[in-house]
Amino acid sequence: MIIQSIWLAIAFPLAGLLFNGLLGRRLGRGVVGIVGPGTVALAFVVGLFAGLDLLALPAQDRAIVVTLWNWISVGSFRAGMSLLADPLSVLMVLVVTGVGFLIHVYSIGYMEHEEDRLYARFFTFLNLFIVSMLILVLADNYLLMYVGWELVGVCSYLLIGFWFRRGDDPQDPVRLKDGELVPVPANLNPADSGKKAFIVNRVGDFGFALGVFLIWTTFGTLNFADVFGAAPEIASGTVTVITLLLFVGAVGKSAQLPLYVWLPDAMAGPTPVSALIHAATMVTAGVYMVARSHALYALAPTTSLVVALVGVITALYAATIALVQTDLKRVLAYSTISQLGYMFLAVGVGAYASGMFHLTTHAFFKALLFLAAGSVMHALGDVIDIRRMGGLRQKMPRTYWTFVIGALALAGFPLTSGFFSKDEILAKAFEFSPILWALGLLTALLTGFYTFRALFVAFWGSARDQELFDHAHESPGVMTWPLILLAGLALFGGILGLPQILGVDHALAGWLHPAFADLEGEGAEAIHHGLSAGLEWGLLGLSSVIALLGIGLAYWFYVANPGWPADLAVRFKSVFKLLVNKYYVDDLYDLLFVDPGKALARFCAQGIDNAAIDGIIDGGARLIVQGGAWLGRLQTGFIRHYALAMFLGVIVVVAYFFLR
Amino acid sequence: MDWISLLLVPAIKSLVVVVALLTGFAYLSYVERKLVARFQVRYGPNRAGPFGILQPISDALKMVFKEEIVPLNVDHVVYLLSPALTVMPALVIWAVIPVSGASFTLFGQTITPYVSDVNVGLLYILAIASLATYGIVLAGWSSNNKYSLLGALRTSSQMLSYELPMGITLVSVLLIAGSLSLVDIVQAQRGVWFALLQPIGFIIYFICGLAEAGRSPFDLPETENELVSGFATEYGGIKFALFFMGEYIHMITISALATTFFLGGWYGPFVNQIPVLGLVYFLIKVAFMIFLIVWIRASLPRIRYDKLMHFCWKFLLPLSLLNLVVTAVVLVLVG
Amino acid sequence: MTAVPTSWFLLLSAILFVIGAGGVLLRRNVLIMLMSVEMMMNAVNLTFIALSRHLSSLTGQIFVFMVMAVAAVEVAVGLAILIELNRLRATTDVDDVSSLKG
Amino acid sequence: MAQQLQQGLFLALAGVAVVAALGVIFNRNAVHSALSLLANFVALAMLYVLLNAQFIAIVQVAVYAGAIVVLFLFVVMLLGAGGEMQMGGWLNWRTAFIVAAALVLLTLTGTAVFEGTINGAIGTATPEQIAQVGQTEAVGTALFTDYLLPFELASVLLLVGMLGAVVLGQRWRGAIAGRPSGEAE
Repeated sequence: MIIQSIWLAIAFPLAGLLFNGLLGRRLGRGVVGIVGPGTVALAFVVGLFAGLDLLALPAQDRAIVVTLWNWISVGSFRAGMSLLADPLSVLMVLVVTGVGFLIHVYSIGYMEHEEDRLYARFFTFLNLFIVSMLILVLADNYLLMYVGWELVGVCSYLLIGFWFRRGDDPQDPVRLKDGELVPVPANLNPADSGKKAFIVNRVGDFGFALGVFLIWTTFGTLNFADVFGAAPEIASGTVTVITLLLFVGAVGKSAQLPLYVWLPDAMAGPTPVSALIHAATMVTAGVYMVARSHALYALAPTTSLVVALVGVITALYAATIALVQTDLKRVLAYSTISQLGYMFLAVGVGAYASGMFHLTTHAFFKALLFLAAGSVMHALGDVIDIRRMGGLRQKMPRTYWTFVIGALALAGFPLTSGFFSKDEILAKAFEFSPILWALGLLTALLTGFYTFRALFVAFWGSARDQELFDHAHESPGVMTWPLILLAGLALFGGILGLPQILGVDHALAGWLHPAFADLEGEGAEAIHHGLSAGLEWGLLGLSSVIALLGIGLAYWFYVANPGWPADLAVRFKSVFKLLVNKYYVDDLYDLLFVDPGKALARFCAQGIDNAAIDGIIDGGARLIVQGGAWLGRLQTGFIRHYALAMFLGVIVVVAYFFLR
Repeated sequence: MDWISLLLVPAIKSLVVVVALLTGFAYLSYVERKLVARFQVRYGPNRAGPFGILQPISDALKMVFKEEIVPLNVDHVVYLLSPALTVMPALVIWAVIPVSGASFTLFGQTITPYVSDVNVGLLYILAIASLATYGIVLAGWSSNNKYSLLGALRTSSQMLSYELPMGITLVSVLLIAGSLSLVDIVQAQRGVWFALLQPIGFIIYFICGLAEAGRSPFDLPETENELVSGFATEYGGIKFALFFMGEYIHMITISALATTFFLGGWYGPFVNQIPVLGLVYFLIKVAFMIFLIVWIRASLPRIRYDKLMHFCWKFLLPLSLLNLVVTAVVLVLVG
Repeated sequence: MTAVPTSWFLLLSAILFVIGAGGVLLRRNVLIMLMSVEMMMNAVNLTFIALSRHLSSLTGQIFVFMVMAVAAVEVAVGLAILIELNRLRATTDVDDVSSLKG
Repeated sequence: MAQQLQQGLFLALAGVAVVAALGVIFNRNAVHSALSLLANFVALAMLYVLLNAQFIAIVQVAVYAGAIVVLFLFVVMLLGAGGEMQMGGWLNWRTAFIVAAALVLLTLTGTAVFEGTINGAIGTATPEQIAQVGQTEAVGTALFTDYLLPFELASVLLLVGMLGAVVLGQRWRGAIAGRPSGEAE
C-alpha cells in the first residue's frame, strides 16, 4: 500500500529541492523547470494513491501512522519522526501538492525574465515550501507540526523577500472629486515585508509554542492520538488555555485580527508565491491546525466562541478595507484575510468539515485569482495599480475569463464552488447564532462588491494608461493553462460538497467523516443540518441574492455610473480615509511596538553596548595598555638583563630551600 | 695484582694494537701503490729493498726529517692539534674490535683478544666515528686558507651525512644480533654471515665506509684539481703524514668493522679446533676489504660533490631506512 | 661501595652550572651564550646521573636522555635563528639585537 | 686501591671539566671556546662512566661531542666569527655583581651539598641489577615502557626542531614579500 510510503510525498519535493538548490544553477532553467514542478506532481500522485488506499480501508481504520525514525528521546519525552495519514491530512496533501503543482508550472512562465541564478533559487524555495507544508500537515505530533509550522514561516520570509534588492513601492495618491489628494500608504519593500511577516508570525508562534509546552506538561506527550484520547479527562480550564494559545499561533499564521498586518505586505513577493503561500496553502495552516485539534476545541466552547468571533470580525473588517484598495493584489490579500475569517467562523462554530471545504474551494479560486492577477502584472510589466488598467478583457481574454470565474466563485455566485462552501458555513453559523450569520452575510455582500469592483476597473471600460495598454499581451500557455485548470476547479469544485437538500451526498464531509468521527456525530452534522429543508432553501436563496446584489452594486457603481464612487468618497471623506489607511492599524502598531522597539534597540546599541560594554572592554584594554607601558620598561631588549633576572631568581629559589 | 689486570694489561694491548696499526698503515700505503700500479700496468715502488719493500720506511724518514713549516696567521694550537685529532678516533675505535675468538693465558693473566668488550660497543663506535670530523674541520679552519676551509667543510658535511645511513644500517645489524657488544655480534654470525642476511645493509655500509674514510670515489676533500689539497693544503712533513696516516688507518678500521659486522669476524673453518686461525681469518677478511677499496680507487672516477650529497640524502638514507623497517618486520614475523 | 661520594659530583655540577651562568651573563656573543647554556644543561645532567646512581633509579638517566633531545633541538633552532640574525644584522652580539623592548 | 684510583680519576676529570668550562667563557676566540666545550663534554662523559652510566656517556659523546659542538663549529666558521672578539671592560660594577651573585649561589649550593642529606625513594636499579640485564637494556626498557610517552614526544620535538631549523635556515629569494632577500647574501 502506497500509504505506508506517504513519506515519499515529502521525499520527492525534498529531492527536487536538493537538486535545484545544489545543481540548478549550473544545469540551467530547462532542467530546473522540469524538476521543480515534476517532483511536486509526483508528490501529488503519491497523495492521490494514498487517498485511494484510505478509501479501501474500513472507515474506522482510516488513520495510518508511519514512523520513519525516533527523532527525540530524552527522558520520558518522545517525539517520533512519524507521519499521520488520515483523510484530513491527505486532503491537505492533495490541496497543497495539486495547487502547488499548478503554481509551479505557472511560475515557469512568470519567472522567465529572472536570471538563471534567481530562477533556480525560486524553485528551490518553492520546493522547500512544499516540503515544509507537507511536514506540517502530515505530522503526527505537535512538535513535528511545530517544525513544519516554523519552516513554512521561513519559506514565507524567504519568498516574500525574494526580490530583496527592490526598494519601497510608492503609491499614487487617490484624487478625490473635490481635488483633494488622499495619500495611499506606500508598499513596503520586499525585504522589510519579509521581516514584517516573519516577526509578526513570531508573535503567533510564541503562543503556539507555549500551547505546545502546556500540552506537554499537561498530557506528558505531544502525540495527536494520545493527546486527543486523554483530553476529556483534563480540566476544561486547562484545555481552554491550551486551545487559546494554539489559536494565537493560528491567528498569526492565518492572518486574523489582530495579527493580520503582515499578509497585505507579503504581496511584495512574486505573485506565484502570493498565490501558493499567502492565499491557498500556508495561511490556511491555522485552520488546518484548529481542525486537527478539533478534539480539544470541542472541549473548549469558550475558545470556539472566540475563534468564531475573531473569524467573523476579521472577515467583515478585511472586507471593508478591501473596498478601497487600489492595488489589485492587495484587494485579493484582504479578501484572503476575509475568507480565512470565514473558515475560522466555520471551525469556531464546530463545522470543521465545512471549514475544510471552504479551505479547499478557497485554495482553488484564490490561487486562480492571484495567478490571473499575476498574469496581468506579467502583461503590464509589474504594474499592479488597478487605476492604471482598464479594458484588458480584449487584450487578455483567457486571463479575463478565468479571473471572472475566480471572482464569481469568491463572490459566491450560485453554483460556483465558493457559493456552496460559503453557504454551508453561513448555514452552520445561522444554526449557531443568527448574529454571526448576519455579519457573515454582510461580508458576503461586500465580497461580491469589492471583487467585481476590481474586475470591472481592471478589465472593463477603456484603457486609462494607453502606453501600458498597448504594451499588454496575453500570457504564454504555460501560465494560462494552470489558470484554465484552476478555473475549472473553481467552477466545479462545489460538487465536492453539494448540500444535502439537493439530494446528493456531501462528498467531502463523507470523506472527512472518519477524521471527525470522534465528535459524536458532529461530523455527520456537516451533512445533516439541524435546519429544516425550507429554512435551508431560504438561506441558500438569500445567499444567492446577496452575492448577486454585491455584483450588481459593483456593476452599478463602476460600469453604469462610473462617477458615483468618487462622489461617495467625497461625501464620506473621513470613512474613506480611514479605509484607505487601513484603519491606521499599521500606524498604531508602529507607534505601539515598532517605534518603542527601535528606541530600545537604539538604547541597547548606543547606551548599553557602545557606552557600557565597550566602555568596560575599552577601559580594560586601556588599563592593560597602560600597565603594559609601565611594565614594558622592564623589557630593556638586552637578553643579558633577562638572563640576570633569571639567575637572581635561581638564587632566591635556592636560598628559599636553604633557609627553610 | 689488581692493577695489573686493570691497567697494565689493557695498556700493553693498546700498545700492541697501535703498533700494529702504524705498521699496517705504512705497509698499506706500499700495498696500495703497488696494487694501483698493477691496475695501471706499471711497476710501482721497486727501488728500496727487494720489490721496494723498504719504501714505507724511506717515506717515513723523509716525512720526519722535513722542515717544520708553520704558516703565518694560522691558529697555532688548533693547527698543531688537528692532525692528532684526525688520527685518534680511528685508533680509539680499535679498543672494542675483537680480532680473534679465543682468549689465551700469559703469565697467569687471561688475555682476551680485544682491549675491552663494552656492552655499548656499537654505540661507542658510532660516537667515536662522529669525532673524526673534528680533526678535519679544525685543520681547515686553523689553516686560515680558503681552500682548506672549503675542503674541510665539504669533508665534514660529507662525513656527517654518510654517518646517518651507516648508523641506520648498523641498527639493522643490531636488531639481528640483539646486542651492542661487538663480541656478541660476531658470535651471532657463527652460522650465517650478516652479509648474507643484510646484503643491502652490507653494500650501504661499504659505500658509507668509503665516504667516511674519504676514499675514492668519494675523495672530494682532497680534489687536487679544485681545492689544491683540501684541508691538508697548508700541512707538510710529519703533520701531513699524520693526516695521511689518519686516512689509511680509517680505511683499515672501516674494513675491520665491515669484517666484524658483516663478514663473520674471526669465524671460518676449523676455528674451533685451532683458535689461532681466528686471527688469521680476521686478517684475511680485512685484507680482502682493503683490496676491494683499493680496487675501487683504481677503477672509479670521482663523483661530483652535489651528486655525492644527493646520493646520500635521496638514495642511501631512504634505502637504509627501508632496510631497517623490512628487517624489523621480518624479525617480528619470524619471531 | 661507591668509590666517589655523590656530593663531589653535586659540587662539581654546581661549579659548572655557575660558570655556565656566568658565561651567559658576561659574554655578549650569542654563540658563547648558547655554549654556556649547553654547559649549564650538562651540569644539571651530571646532577641527574649522580642522583640516579645514589638512588638506584634509572629515572635520572631517562631525564638526561630527554634533556639531550631538547638540547639538540635547541641548538639546531638556536643556531638557525643565529644564522638568520647574522643575515639580517651582520652581528652575533646580543646587545645589537635589542629592538624588542618596552 | 680502586677507590683511590677512581677518586683520582674523578679529581682529574673534574679539573679538566672546570678548566674547560672556564675556557669556554673566557676564550676570545669562538673556535677555542667550542673546543673547550668539547673537552668539557668529553670529561663529563667520562664522569658518567664513573657513575656507572655508560649508555648515557656514549650518548653524551655522540650527541654533544659528535653533533652539537660540530654544529657550533660550523656556525662559527659560516659566520666568520672565529676572529678575536672584543671582551669589553671587565672591571665594572656589573661584572662584580654577577661574580658576587655567582659566589653566593655557589656557597649556598655547596653548603647544601655538604650539610644536607639526600632523601628519596631508593629504586631497584642497583649496579648489580643493571649489570645483570645490561646497561643499554635497562635504559631501553625504561624508555619504552614507563617513559614511552615522553620518548615519543621527544621524537616529535626533534622532528619539529628539524623542520624549524630547515625553515629558518632557508634562503628566501623573494619568495615571500617583505622578507629581505638581497641584503642577506
